[in-house]
Amino acid sequence: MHEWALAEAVISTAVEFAEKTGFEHITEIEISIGELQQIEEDPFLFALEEMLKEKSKPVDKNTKITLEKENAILKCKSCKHEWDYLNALNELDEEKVESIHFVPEVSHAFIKCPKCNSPDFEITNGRGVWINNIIGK
Amino acid sequence: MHEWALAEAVISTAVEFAEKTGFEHITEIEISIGELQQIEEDPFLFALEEMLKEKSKPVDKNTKITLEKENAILKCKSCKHEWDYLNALNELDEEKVESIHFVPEVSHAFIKCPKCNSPDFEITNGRGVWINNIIGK
Amino acid sequence: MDPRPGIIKERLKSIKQTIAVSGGKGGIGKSVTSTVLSLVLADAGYKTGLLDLDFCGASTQTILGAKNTFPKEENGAVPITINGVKFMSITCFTQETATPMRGTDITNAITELLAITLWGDLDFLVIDMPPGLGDTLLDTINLMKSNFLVMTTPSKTTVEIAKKHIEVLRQSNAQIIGVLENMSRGEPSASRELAEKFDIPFIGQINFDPKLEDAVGNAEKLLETRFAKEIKSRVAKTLKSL
Amino acid sequence: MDPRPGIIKERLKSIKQTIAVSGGKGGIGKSVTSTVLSLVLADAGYKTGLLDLDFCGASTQTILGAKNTFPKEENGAVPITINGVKFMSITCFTQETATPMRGTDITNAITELLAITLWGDLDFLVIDMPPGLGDTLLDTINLMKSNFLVMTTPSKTTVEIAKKHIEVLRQSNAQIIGVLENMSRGEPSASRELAEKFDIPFIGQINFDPKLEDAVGNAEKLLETRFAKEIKSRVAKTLKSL
Ligand SMILES: Nc1ncnc2c1ncn2[C@@H]1O[C@H](COP(=O)(O)OP(=O)(O)O)[C@@H](O)[C@H]1O
Ligand SMILES: Nc1ncnc2c1ncn2[C@@H]1O[C@H](COP(=O)(O)OP(=O)(O)O)[C@@H](O)[C@H]1O
Ligand SMILES: [Mg+2]
Ligand SMILES: [Mg+2]
Ligand SMILES: [Mg+2]
Ligand SMILES: [Mg+2]
Ligand code: NI
Ligand code: NI
Ligand SMILES: [Zn+2]
Ligand SMILES: [Zn+2]
Repeated sequence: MHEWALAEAVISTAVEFAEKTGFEHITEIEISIGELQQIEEDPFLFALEEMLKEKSKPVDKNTKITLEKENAILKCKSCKHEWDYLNALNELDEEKVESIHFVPEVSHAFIKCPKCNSPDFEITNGRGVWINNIIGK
Repeated sequence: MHEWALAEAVISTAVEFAEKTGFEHITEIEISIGELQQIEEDPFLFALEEMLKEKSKPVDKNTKITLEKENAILKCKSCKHEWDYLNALNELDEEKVESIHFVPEVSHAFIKCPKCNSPDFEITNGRGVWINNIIGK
Repeated sequence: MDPRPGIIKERLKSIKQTIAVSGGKGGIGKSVTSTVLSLVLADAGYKTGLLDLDFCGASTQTILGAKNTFPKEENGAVPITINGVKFMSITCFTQETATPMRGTDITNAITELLAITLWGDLDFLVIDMPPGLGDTLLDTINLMKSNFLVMTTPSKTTVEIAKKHIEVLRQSNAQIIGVLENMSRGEPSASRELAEKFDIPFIGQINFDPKLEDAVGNAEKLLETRFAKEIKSRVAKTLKSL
Repeated sequence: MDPRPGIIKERLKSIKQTIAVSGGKGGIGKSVTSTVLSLVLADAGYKTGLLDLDFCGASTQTILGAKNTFPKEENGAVPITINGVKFMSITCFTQETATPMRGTDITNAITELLAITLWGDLDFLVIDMPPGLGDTLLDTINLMKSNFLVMTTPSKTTVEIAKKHIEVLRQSNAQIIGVLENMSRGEPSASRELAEKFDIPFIGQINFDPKLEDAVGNAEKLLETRFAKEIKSRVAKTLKSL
């Protein structure tokens, strides 16, 4: 579960954000989870909530976490074809999915454009963990 | 005047665009000229009009060209400072401006962040020649 | 819409053959090979160009001893001719000033150079490639129809990196001329095995030439080295027979 | 908003000293030096890590002869220890599969690795840098407080590229440990002049070791080479005295 490390990153970014903006309390953190990284939602949410319990303002147990999933879209830079990661995912063995889980860019080792076979694609959507919004007052 | 070469690129891209979209006639090409490249407007426009005179559909002498200038904005990737190229331009000697005129990215050799001195900046606006719009029917 | 890619095919259409000297690893002799190969081809009467795409480690200007390389501005950028070779490099514009560039800058600069450079008729355009499997390699594959000369040395790390290089070229459907081993020690060659494994021609071995470093910076002297003679007999011959 | 940069300082805070082995040119011995330096430091009892940031030309895994390097997943990515050295590389995830990456991918992958890797307490983190003045160098400068060990060789092109490398480090306000010349031939050194010109310590010269290649792939054998002894006496000593 390296989800814990990413949860720490979210919390510490929210705290930094509060310092910069002068927010006293962060009421909500909206997180999007890109499909490519295959984050396990439950452990991730659990980690976030455990951390928040231990903290006091600007983030604390009253800070609400919302998770939103984002589909992963890949786009070939050679032939411009766009495709859905789900199709690729079904053909990858577990080890490769696990590697992409740690560092999504290693997908360039394991995934090729289904149309022209090039490894030169862009991850246009759904790479990994991203903070969409931090709400506070 | 290497402006001629860039004008050729614009015309050939417009012709390709007409082929792809099925337009019979391109009525207008809207071009934006980024300040960083210091394109000479008159020779560039002259080149475009000379070429159009010689051509027949989808582009011809009735294809209207509009040029719009875009200010160049640079943003430091190290300290996040944003600044206007005009300030840097005044401090560059002619040879350097001429080099940037050919390949705008060589600005990384000659321009530093005015706040932190880093050469690691992004050209966020006004790099060079860009086609904003091609109108046809 | 970016107007530049639309003219690149036109700019390259009078070039009979493009040879990208690559291999993945740094320090294996890509730059001396591409430079000397272009000198050898020009010396044999072929219309030859040399394009240095190693923007962050450009060295062909140093190897040629080239000065005053700023191109002429004449309906485009017309390369200066040095010892019979039409020469284009980022250093034509930056001279000896450091030019850090991120990947997106590299893509932009390559696109710009290919769109404005007027090579004219060429028998051969030799490209000096940087190390790595990054923007320059991928853009060269996407923007140009190059034939790749894959360089190696006898070292283990070089051969492993060359293997990955060939894999990416294959996946991208790029043409490979063959594998050329440099700094050979006359031993059984892992590079030959590599070539055979991928069913690619093994072009041969170039020996370490202790006098090469001394000739660096002087095109006439370079042409006199044993290194140049080996490039001529092994590589230039293969190219002409293609 | 990207959550990852916000945790990187925390992840690196128990590392006493970070040494980025760089120089700009490829093939000058950055990877053997960084690998052997980390082995020498670990052998001397220091808590040491080795981070390979040459994503497109990774070779420290080959030099170490490292197998099964996939990190443990435990509240983060916990590096595997090889011959006393905590090891992290893109090849921990890709093994021997080619991994082409553009600059934006490199930035993302470095940010991710720095955000999730749990190094724990370290006396030294040694970084193997790729050639070039691109994304990896700029990101390393922006994301980490590294001390740069600038490597050179006696060759003209290497020294010119090292000069540009130092210029970028200086502009970026990065710490420079000194200049280290590799594959020396006992001649008067252009690298020493370079160091003096920039008022940087000249750390010394490492000789060409004909037995080094034979030890590549075997950590114990590497520690026995003359190369390792020179790294120990010239470089490791300098680091400890900093
Ligand atoms: N066959 C050879 N004999 C002697 N020196 C060589 C030979 N090939 C390359 N070199 C030297 O090795 C170094 C690296 O060569 P270079 O062409 O710069 O490699 P790359 O472009 O692959 O980084 C240079 O100093 C060069 O002069
Ligand atoms: N001092 C030395 N003696 C002998 N061989 C060396 C020495 N330094 C480097 N090498 C060899 O030179 C080649 C390039 O070294 P490497 O560490 O891969 O360079 P880089 O990481 O800078 O590209 C390798 O085959 C390596 O074993
Ligand atoms: Mg999907
Ligand atoms: Mg302005
Ligand atoms: Mg080179
Ligand atoms: Mg290396
Ligand atoms: Ni995990
Ligand atoms: Ni011009
Ligand atoms: Zn494709
Ligand atoms: Zn700045």
